[in-house]
Amino acid sequence: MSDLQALYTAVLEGNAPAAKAAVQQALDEGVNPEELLQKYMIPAMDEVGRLFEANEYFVPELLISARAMKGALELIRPKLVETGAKPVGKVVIGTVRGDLHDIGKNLVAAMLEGGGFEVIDLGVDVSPEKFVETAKEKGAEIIAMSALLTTTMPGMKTTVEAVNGAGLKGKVKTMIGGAPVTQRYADEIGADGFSDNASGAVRVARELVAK
Amino acid sequence: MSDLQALYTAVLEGNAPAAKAAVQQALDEGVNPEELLQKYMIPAMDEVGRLFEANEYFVPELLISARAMKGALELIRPKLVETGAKPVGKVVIGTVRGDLHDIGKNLVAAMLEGGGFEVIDLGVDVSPEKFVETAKEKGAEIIAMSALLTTTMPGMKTTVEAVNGAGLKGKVKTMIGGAPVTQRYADEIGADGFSDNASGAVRVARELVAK
Amino acid sequence: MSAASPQASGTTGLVPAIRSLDQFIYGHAPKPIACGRGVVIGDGTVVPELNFTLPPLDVNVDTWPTVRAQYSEMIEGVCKRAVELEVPALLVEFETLPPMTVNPEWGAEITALLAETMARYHERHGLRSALRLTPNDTRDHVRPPVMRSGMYWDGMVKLFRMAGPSGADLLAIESTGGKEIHDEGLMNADLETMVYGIGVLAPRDMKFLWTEMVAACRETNIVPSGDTACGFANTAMVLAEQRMIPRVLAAVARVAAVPRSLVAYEVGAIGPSKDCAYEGPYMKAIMGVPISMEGRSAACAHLSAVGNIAQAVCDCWSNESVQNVRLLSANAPTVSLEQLAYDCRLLNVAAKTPQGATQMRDWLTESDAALDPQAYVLRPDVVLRLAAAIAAEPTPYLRTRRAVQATLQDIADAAAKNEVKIPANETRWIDRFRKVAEALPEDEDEFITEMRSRLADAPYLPQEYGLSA
Amino acid sequence: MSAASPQASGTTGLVPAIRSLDQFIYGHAPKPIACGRGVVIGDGTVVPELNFTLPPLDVNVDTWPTVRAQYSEMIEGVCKRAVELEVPALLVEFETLPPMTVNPEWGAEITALLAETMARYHERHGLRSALRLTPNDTRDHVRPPVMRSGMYWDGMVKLFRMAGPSGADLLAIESTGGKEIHDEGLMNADLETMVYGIGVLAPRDMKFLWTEMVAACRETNIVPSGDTACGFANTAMVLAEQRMIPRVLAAVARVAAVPRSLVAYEVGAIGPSKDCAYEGPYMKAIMGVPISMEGRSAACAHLSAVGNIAQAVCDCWSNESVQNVRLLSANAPTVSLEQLAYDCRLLNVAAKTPQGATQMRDWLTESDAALDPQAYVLRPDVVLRLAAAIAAEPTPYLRTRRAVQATLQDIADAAAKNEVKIPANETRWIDRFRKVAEALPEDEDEFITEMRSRLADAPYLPQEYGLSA
Ligand SMILES: [Zn+2]
Ligand SMILES: [Zn+2]
Ligand SMILES: [Zn+2]
Repeated sequence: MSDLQALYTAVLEGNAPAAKAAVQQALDEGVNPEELLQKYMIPAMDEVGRLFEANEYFVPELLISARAMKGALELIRPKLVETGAKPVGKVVIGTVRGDLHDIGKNLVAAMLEGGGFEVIDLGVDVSPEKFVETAKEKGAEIIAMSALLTTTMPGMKTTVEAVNGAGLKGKVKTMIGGAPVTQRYADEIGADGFSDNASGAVRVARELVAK
Repeated sequence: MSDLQALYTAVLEGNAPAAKAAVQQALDEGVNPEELLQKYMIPAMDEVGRLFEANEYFVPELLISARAMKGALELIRPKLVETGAKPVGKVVIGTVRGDLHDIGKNLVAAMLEGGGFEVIDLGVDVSPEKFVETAKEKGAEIIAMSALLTTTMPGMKTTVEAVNGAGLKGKVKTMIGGAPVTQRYADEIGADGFSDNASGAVRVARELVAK
Repeated sequence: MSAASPQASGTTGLVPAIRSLDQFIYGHAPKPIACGRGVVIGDGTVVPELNFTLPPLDVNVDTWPTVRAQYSEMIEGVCKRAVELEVPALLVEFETLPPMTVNPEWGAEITALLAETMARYHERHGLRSALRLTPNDTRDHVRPPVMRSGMYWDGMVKLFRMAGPSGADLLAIESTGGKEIHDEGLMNADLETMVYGIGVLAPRDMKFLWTEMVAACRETNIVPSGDTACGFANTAMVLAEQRMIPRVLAAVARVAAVPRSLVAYEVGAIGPSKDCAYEGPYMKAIMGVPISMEGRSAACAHLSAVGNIAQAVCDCWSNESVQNVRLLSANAPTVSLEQLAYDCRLLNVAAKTPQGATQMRDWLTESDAALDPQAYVLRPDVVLRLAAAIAAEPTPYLRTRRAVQATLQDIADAAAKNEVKIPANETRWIDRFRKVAEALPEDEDEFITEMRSRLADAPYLPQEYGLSA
Repeated sequence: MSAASPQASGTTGLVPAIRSLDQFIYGHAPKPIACGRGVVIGDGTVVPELNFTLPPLDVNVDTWPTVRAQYSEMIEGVCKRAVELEVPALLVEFETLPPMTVNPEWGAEITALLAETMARYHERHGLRSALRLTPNDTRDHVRPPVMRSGMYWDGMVKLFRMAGPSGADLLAIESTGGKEIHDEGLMNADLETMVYGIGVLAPRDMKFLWTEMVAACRETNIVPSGDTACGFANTAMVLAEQRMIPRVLAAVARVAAVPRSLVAYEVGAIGPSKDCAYEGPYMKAIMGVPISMEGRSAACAHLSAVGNIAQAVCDCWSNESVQNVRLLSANAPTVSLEQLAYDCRLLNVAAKTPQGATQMRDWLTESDAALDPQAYVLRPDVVLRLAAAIAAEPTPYLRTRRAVQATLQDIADAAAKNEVKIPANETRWIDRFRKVAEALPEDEDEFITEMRSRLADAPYLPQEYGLSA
């Protein structure tokens, strides 16, 4: 019988090979993939997020855990589909038009992947049209936008308007973040979600998908 | 023959009794009141404004000149009416709603009076309705608003809207000033004039009346 | 003597608490104050005092949730950064907006919100802090102002009493009694009228108001801190900065405010004085109370000619006020906190030796003192000299008269010795002012009679100052 | 040696220009610079450097009149206040926005607008001033960045040549070559990747870029000033401030940036260094050039852990950048100017005696040095020690390797002696980093080969750095 606690620990410590091995063994032994995900892997990532928010983990540690999680998820995802379990969700992510900062955006993308989301990363300097088209084309539930400049923040508003203009209001949720962005700004432009840090962004994305 | 240069000097130096005496003598001698005003009194006030802007005069000196001017004007005004000369103009002035600062407003009021305007001072904390009603009732050409707080500046916008809403656009001109107010803000809210100092305000008011 | 004469200390002069320059340094006051969660002021460490206010936003029932959210964002940002920068202690000033004094429940609600956040940061992160509540003086919302009754006064009194129970640790005010007359004097550079406003009317109002405030603080066990002649001397400072009135007049207005602000301490306030009370060094010298000051790091609120010298003998160091606007790095209150924290660090490091503190004080002084008469009158040695002269007089009026006379004399002497630069367009004013100052009568009743007749039409109510109607 | 190795100084080490702590003080640099309208930098007086930028506003043909009006408002406000505060001289930095580099005519137009206003204030009010133009490095507007050709590069080169004729007195840049790799390293706390980005790629780009910039400056008779590792070390600083990466890593990133930023001076730049280059003290120590620094009065742009210590050996003192938003007192650029003016006054007053300058420097240092490793590596004695070690190496790569090794060693020693506080959650990282640092090969080619294979999929183009494609 496989030691599932080892899976939890492997994700928590960012040990990708160990995480994969633990998942593979469990699957081979017929453990329910949904159980692996909900009882071990997601709780491990939640703990990683907690450690980060408590200032014990730094971003590099977040990232290696997210990578271990991602690797393990790749093994599980086909099985989940077989059992008819609903996938966590799809996110189109990018830094808004005119803005070339990508560190924060990359971090959120990695964390979302670690959180089980399928992530389509459009890079930097992304136009509102590009966000909307891609979300449509890929059937994404969420558009996640980043901006590091107060001068480029209006691109978030324009994108939210483009989502609504395309008749996708409520179908495609928008979430925003970045140094100058605040919850107040999110409310003002009608964005559905906001987070001021990467591990919080995963929580927000989950809530948006659950709505 | 009266020495009209003495009238100029009396206004410039803020010598109210001398200014009145010079005007009275000139009127008694049949000098055209329009000439007194245009050739001596207004140029004297212009020079006062110049000295202020060149940092040679301070506000107290502006005020005593304005008072000398006002006294002299009281003697001239009836004669001007007789000759059918157009009065300089009427201004309704006040500090906007929620704002209790009156120093700047009082100064502009005094300067406008010195500049020959008839001034109706509504005091501080003046509502948009009060500005518009008074301007209608008194047939004023200008509403002049002051605000010292960024929090009360929106009262200027509301008043401009109230003027337009009352169908007075173009008939009653609006002008604004006060520490946080800028030309950009004036443009933004559609105010007709702006000045960042009291002697400039007289110039602006003259231009607005001339339009 | 007028029956309504307000001095608490009777009819004799005061002996200044600080008489030697060696003892006149920042961080140390003869009468330190302990308050809030572990804060001590004036006992060796300069403490940052942070003040913030709303961005342009109407305060009403509809916007109330936004108002709360704004204050919440501000206090969280400030406390978080204060912990990160390891400030020795944090003083926060909450100055209400007029609707929060007219409806004192609103003022109390924000006070509680701030106090709860500060208590949480103390508990979790050990952040020492104290909250100073400064209700507005709303009595001039009617014109002419009604000082001793009516809905505005009632709202203020109610908030004084709610301060402590809501979580405030100190109570302060920027009171305005006499300002309506002083304003007239300032605009006309009419020194007599200014003296009547600040030396006759204002002290009477201070005595009335502060007796009430001290009682409220004693009942609710909080610190009656101090007042400021902001509406008088800072109005003058701003007008001088805009070149509307002579700088010399603003310097005189500052020192003339001293007797008026002293009244609060005479009837029981114990400090720290209000940040924007640049007359603070005089309060410290005469009464020994710790003082809060503001200067270069309050440029967000006022430009000034005393950016460094204002710091020379401070005990708290403040940003005066900043709106919650977003700057490139963070919200403006957090930015201010950071600047104050570094300013205080530098002062406190230098003060590890007594020679270090006096050296730093002297550099801060030399930086500004010779460039502007308003800076000159904050020079610590000048403060001690003028403070002694003022304190020697027995009543607020006589102190004000003496303040005006002595300041003009001192500035004229300093200008002659090139110790302070007087702009060319101001020299003629000094003589004019001196003539008026020297002619002020010694007898207060005589002065009152004269001024009441001169100002018969002025927009004020003498009976609101305890004078006959 | 790699054929593409970029050092200009050949294969030998450098002898630092400053080797004694007594000579390492603010306001004085071994090689002062005269520029603009009567400005001298590094010859005894610290000068304020003011930078400003637009509030949120699209820059395009339609908004161009507003853009011009904004800059006009900013420069007028700043010059007016500089005159009022009698600053000894004013340095203004104009950092273009990307559309103004892509369309260099726009950048030149604003440059001319600023220069004309500054010239007018010089003429009418005697305000000494110089204008520093900092075009953006727009080469990363395509990903992966194209460094040596294409429309972005062409726009930059054109603006370099238009700077002087438009009225700029100095040319600077915040160049980004190698940042795309360094970012990856930072996020993963991967020191090897960071060293490859900043120690191998960046110096090659610096040599290419600065050779071009120096030529442009010589042709147009303006000062080639300096560069900053902002995109590297300040990114690290901000991430550390947000607790995303260890502070120790940010400290290492700072010192590791030194060899890269040195390249500009080796190929002909003469300073002052850029304000946000906190590696400036190392430039001053090694090359003797004057430096611009920013700290507490740049809190509007960055929160930081080096608010006071950053000032310890500065020659210009800057606000980094502030948007033209309205504060209670004035527009934010005017507020910044006021704060810088008072900061500089204090430094310059203290420096009237040599002992005063070292005393003030030491207080500024002591204020921050022990609280954060990023502050520690700016301690003047630490700077001199590490600078000597770095300069002794012959090539940028070897200097970077040495910088990383020596900094980690020094921080570990200092932590052991309680000279610097390392947060508990970071101690485990020091050992991890030291292992990686010690394993860096001495042979640059060997390192390049290893890293190219490790980073085969990374988003950068080796040939854009003179490496084989
Ligand atoms: Zn105040
Ligand atoms: Zn205040
Ligand atoms: Zn930078």
